[in-house]
Order: sequence, then C-alpha cells, then structure tokens
Amino acid sequence: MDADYWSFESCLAEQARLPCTLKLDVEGHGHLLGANESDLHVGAKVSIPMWLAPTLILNDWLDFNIPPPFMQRVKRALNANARSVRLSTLVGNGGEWYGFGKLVADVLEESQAKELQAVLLTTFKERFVDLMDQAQHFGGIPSSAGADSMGDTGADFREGLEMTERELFLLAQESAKAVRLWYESTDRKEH
Amino acid sequence: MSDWPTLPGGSWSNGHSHLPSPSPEPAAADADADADADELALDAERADAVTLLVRAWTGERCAPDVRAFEGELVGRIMGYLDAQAKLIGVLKVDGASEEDHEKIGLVQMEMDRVGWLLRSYIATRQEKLIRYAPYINATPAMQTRLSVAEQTLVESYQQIFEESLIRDVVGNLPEELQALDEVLPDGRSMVSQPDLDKAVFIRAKQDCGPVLMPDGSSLEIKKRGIHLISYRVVEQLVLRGEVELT
Amino acid sequence: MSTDPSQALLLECRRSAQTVTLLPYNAAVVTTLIRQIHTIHAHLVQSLRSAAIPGDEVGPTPTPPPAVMFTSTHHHLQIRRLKRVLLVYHSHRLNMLRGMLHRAHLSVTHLLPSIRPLLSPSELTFIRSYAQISMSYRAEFIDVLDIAASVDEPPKGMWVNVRVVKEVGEVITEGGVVDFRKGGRYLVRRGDVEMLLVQGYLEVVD
Amino acid sequence: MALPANLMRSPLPAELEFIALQQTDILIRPHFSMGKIRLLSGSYGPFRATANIEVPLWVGKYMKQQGKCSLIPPVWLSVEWLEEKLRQEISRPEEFAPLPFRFAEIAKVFLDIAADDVPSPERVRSLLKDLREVRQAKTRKGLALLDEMELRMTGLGSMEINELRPFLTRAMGVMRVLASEPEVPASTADNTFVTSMDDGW
Repeated sequence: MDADYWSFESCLAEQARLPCTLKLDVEGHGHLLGANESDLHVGAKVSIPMWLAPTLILNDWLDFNIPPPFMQRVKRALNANARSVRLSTLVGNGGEWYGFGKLVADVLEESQAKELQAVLLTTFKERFVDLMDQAQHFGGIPSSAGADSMGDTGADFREGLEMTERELFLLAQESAKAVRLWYESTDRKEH
Repeated sequence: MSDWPTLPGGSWSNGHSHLPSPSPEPAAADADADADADELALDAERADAVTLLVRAWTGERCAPDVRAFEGELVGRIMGYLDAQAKLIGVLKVDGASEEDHEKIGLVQMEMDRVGWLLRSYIATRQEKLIRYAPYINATPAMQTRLSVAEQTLVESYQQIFEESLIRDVVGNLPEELQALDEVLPDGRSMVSQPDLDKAVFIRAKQDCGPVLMPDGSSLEIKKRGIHLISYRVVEQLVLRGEVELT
Repeated sequence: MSTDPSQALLLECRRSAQTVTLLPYNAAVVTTLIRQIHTIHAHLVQSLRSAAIPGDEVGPTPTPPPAVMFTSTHHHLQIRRLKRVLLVYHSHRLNMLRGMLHRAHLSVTHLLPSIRPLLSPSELTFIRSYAQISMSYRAEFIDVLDIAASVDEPPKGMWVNVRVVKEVGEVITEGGVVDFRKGGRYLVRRGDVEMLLVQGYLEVVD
Repeated sequence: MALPANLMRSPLPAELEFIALQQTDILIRPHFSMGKIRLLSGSYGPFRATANIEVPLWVGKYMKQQGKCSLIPPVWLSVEWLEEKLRQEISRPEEFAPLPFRFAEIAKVFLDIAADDVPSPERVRSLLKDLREVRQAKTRKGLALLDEMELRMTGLGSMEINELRPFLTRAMGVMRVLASEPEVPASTADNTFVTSMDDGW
C-alpha cells in the first residue's frame, strides 16, 4: 500500500498478475506474458503483472475482467460478514488484497472503479478494528509466549490476514507490548 | 573545537549564574482540580530552554516533514552544558562543600537529561535528512531549514549513496537508464520526499476556528481538542503554535 | 511458478527486514538481472530501428504498427522494472548497513569482522565513507556531547556519592575512567558502581 | 539508522515519561535545607525543612530517591478524585472524562518511587487500571468512526495517544490510498513510444 519508489513491499505488490485477453497479434514473446506458445493472436489468454498491465490496458491492447479476488461471490461473502473472510487465501500468502484491488480499480472505468474502491474501503473499515483488539489481546499478554489462557497465540487469526493487515497487526502488537512493558517496569529497585 | 556561545560566567553554587532568560516562576498548580480543567489539560506554560527543546524534539519526532533547525536554542544549550561541565570538573577536584555536593548531583542529572534530549533531537533529524537527502539537496527551501553541518552531511551522504548505486547498478546499465532521479509514467518519482498527507495527532492550545479539509468540508478545532488529521491540513496551525503536535 | 530472479531479490529484502539481519550480497542474481536488462534493451533498440522506415525523413514519421509498439512498450517498462528492483535491493542493504554502524557507535573496525564476507566491494566502500562523514558531523558537537552514543533510552541512572572502603583502582564508567583511591569520595552513576557497592569496595555516603 | 525504525514510528513510553518528568511541576516537603539552585530549566529553592516548595517532577524524584524529601501528590492522584472520574467515565459513554494530559506517566512515577506519600496507593493503582480499561473500550468504539479524513479524540492522555499512533496513522494512510483517485500512468502508446524514441535510441 506504500507507493514509494524505494519500497520493496510496493515492488512485491506490483508482481500480482492480472488475467487478460490479447486484442492484437504479437509474435515472439508469448512466454514472457505467461503464455505457453511464443506467437500470440487476438483473444489469447495472458497473465500480466500489475507493473505492466495498466499501460497495456490503457493503450487498448488488452481486455480484462475483474480478477477472482474481487468477483461477485467474494463481494457477497464480504457483505455477509467481512470479518470472517480469509483474505490471504484470495491473494496467496504474502499477497496484498487491498493493494491489488486498488491497482485493478485504477484501470477500471469510472463507475466500476468507484464500486470496487467502495468494497475495499468498507471491508477495511470493518476488519481493521479487530486487528487492534487481537493485537492488544496478544500484545498485552504478560506471558512471554504471547499465548492467551487457552494457549491460542492468534496465529490462526493472523493466517487469514493479507499483508497490509498483518503489518497493521504487528504495529499494534509492538505498541501494546511496549506500553505493557513500561507499566510493568519499575524504578523501585533503585530505591 | 567549535566555539559554542558560552553563557556569561555562572557559578551556580552561590546562585549568581545569569542565564540569558531566567525562567518565569513556574505557574502554581491550581489547587481546585475541577475549577479549571484547562490547567490540568495543558502543561504549565513554561518558556525555559529545556521546555523549548522538548517542544522542538516532539515536533521533529511527530511531524513527517523536516522542521527548521533550532540553531540558536541548541547553541545556547551547548554553551550551558559546556560551562557546567567545566564548573563541576573544578569542584570535584578541590573538594566541594556538603551543599555543593548536593547541587553537583542535581546539575549532573540535568546535564544527563538535557544531553540525551539534545542527542535524540539531532539523531531524529539526521534520520530524516538522510532518508530525503536527494530531495533536500535539490530543494533550496528545504536547505534553509538545516544547520550548516547538516547541509554538509546531507550533501556528502547523497554523494556516497549514489556512488554505491552507480558502481553496483546503474553504472553497468545502458547509458539512457543510468538516471537516479527519473519521474515514472504514473507520476511517482525516484526522489522521495516527506509525505505531508500523513496523519498526525494535534492538540489545540486555543480555539482555531474552522479548518478546510481536502474534500471541501470544514472542521472546527476547539481549545484542548485532540485530532488525528493529515499534517498538510494543520501545518500552518502547527507552525504558528496554535496547535501542538503530540 | 518458480520465483523469477527479481522476486527472489525482493523476498530477500522482506526476510532481511523481518529478521533484522543482513544477508550475503546476491551477486549472481544481480548480474543476471543486469544481463537481462541489456538483452531486452538490445531487442528494443533493434525493433525501434526496424520500425523506422529508412529514407523517409520528410513527413512526420508514421506511427509503427501496433504490434511493434506493444512490444517496445513492454520492453520499455520491463527494463525500468528490473532497474527499480535492483535499486530497491541495493538501497535496502545500504540502509541496513547504516543502522548496524550506528549500533556499533560508528566504529567500522568493530563492525566489519562480523559482516565483511556479506558485502559487495562498493558496500564496503560505502560503510567506510558513511562512518567518515558521520564522524565529521559528530566532531561538531564532540566538545560537549557525543552524538554517536546510543539514544534509544532516556537516562534513568541516578547519581550517588560513594566512599572507597577497599582499594579498587581504575574503573571504566559511562562518564569515563575513575581512579577509586582508598578513602576518596566520588560522585558516580549508580549503574556504574552497582557491583562494587554489593561487594563492599564502595559504600554510599548521604 | 541514526535512530532505530521503531523510534522513528513513534516516541517510546519511556520518552513520554521523560517529558512528563520535565514538564510537570509538583510540591515537595524537603527534609533538609539548601540554598537556591539555578539550573537550565529554571531556578529552585531555597529549600527549608519546614516549607513545601514547587519543583519539576524530575527534581522531586531525584530528591525522593535520595531520601531528602517527600512528594505531595497532586489533588487528582487520590481515591476520591479518581472514583469520581471513574463514575464520570462510565456515565458518559460518548466522551473521555478530562484527566491531566500526562496522568499515566505522573501517576506511575508517584506510585513507583513515592507510594508512601500517596494515601492508599494500591486503591489508587487499581482505580487507575479500571480507568484505563474503560477508556480503552471507549477508544475501540471510537475507532469505528475512523475514516481517511480525520478522527476526533479529545480527552485522551499522551500515553493513550502514543499507543495508538503507529497503528492509526498507518490505517488512515491505507484508507487514504483506497479512497484516492486512480494513479493512472499518463503515458499512452505514442507517448511511451515517443519517450523511448527521444531517449536517443
């Protein structure tokens, strides 16, 4: 989600691939576009990384439809209960669902873009408070293992998060832990 | 050895040292707590050198942008620390009176604290300067916010940073790919600059009236109000001291 | 899908950041990416040259056929992408080196033995030069403050007056070397003399 | 880093305690006498064994740890005051009851090194803990109102703000990107083509 040129996370996010169909004939580098044969013709199925797709789409050389992580059935699941959807399964472990969604929205025409951005924003707003709760719950636990009384370390909760959410969870956890350690530290020993 | 403007000679043991701005008597704590929540909410309005340094330190740590260097204040504090260190050195050798021993402990403690605060202020700035070195070196308005020593540091840092990237990367690429300051098609630049839209916490020290938000709406900022808001929107209020970063 | 070289470098950055450790310089992948850039660049130059209809200098150059423009745009963006990956990888390492040097109080001799085999030649030069410019910046304050000292924790240490009960001699403290002579009285940071107090060499005097 | 990454993200709790020690004035009762002393942060004293005197909290802490004075707790650091605040906190779910901005840091210093100067310190400690929990629950409810523009958190203390900072500034940054206009590469075919041309290839 960080657009800075020098951020490796932003570089990684732009590796996500968008399934597209070719709108012209091109010889010689099909394999580069994730196809198996090298010469490609109109209608060929190719998968384009997001650092390349926007320019090719805007030049009307590619058609694409909304990729799976943002299709209707995902939207329905999010509408039903956004907090229970495991976003990491949609974009693979280490993938950015929000980041990929925004890159896709940037190449959609206006009304579709607005609709997808609305889904991304409401989903994030609904889920991000849980990140704080879980982080304070596990960040604030005195036991070094960071597991609560039932031995749950929040690993399962974290597994379902996509990368941006995981980063937020770690930020909240680090901060909750720092405050807890401060409250527990005491000057008494110096007395 | 840089000559810090030392303060007029002051031996604190007989209480005659003359700091340029002896701090006003600290405001007495308002005994009746509920009478004026204002007193509770805002720190006692103090203007001593250490309070000013705390403000500069907080501003630097909480703002995404590089602030103007507090050269005069830093110079004054360095002079004070220099004078005190010499004074204590003298007293420790020739055996101070019991009362002096008392005072040495307090003065030494303050020097430790102020020394750390100043080092932290300098390190915080150094980190931002280095992160945005190419942008600062290319923007005269930013350079005026730096001390002379900081300008030298930032210029030499950009040079050794880019030299390393040239040797390992761009120097080995085709000639038209060797630039380190390109602007990409989608507007992103290789020269990163502070993100002024980043959210900061502010605490209003007075009623500031309405503030124009990016979406055209306006937000009322009242005294003692605490807001998490984009730095760009409140930058002028911060620089005028009507709100403080916290 | 097998991770392509640029993905490998970026994942190295992520792992190194998460574990806060400097990994060995990946010269092999860096060279591969640089070579890839040259190959693609050669294709691009060649396809542009063949698209320009020779001899027709008069009228506006007609835009080449879409397929050629598609290919050249693809190549154009790909080499900029590979360049970015290389720069991001290298700058991430330089920033990590800076942090390590600051944690070593700007002492290159102290830092190098443990990381030297991990560095590229230019990274070694960078860390030496960075130490140099940081030392000269430090010199601006050194008569009063050592800005290379750690600032991670505000001072909590308390000062105490102590008397020397049993001969101790010279002790290195945060404030410098102190020669504790029997019977002498000294003002020192409690943290510096905790052990000597416990072992009875020194006693606190109020 | 001249300053470690986590410090660049947000001040540490120990740093906020440092500021509270510096910027808060308290009353102490000296058990000794000493002439006036002029420090950089101000001049204090003369100290007489009989007379209460106002000093910065760090001076009070220093003298207390040397056994040279007792600290006089501020009026709000008492069972009655805190019980009333807790009632207010619970009765008004929509806002934070006004507390001294650095109450968490000041209270901790007192309870750490001058618990004997605070009447029923354990009760005060548990009241502070209850207050913290009620306010934390309120903060969580308030987070639901966060949008990419602004969030009002009037009444929060410095330590409470600081704990939220890294998480909230990043969350707001994410919302801002998700709500922003498309970042569309301006280049069209010929433009890209042209840039590749005029790069002198």
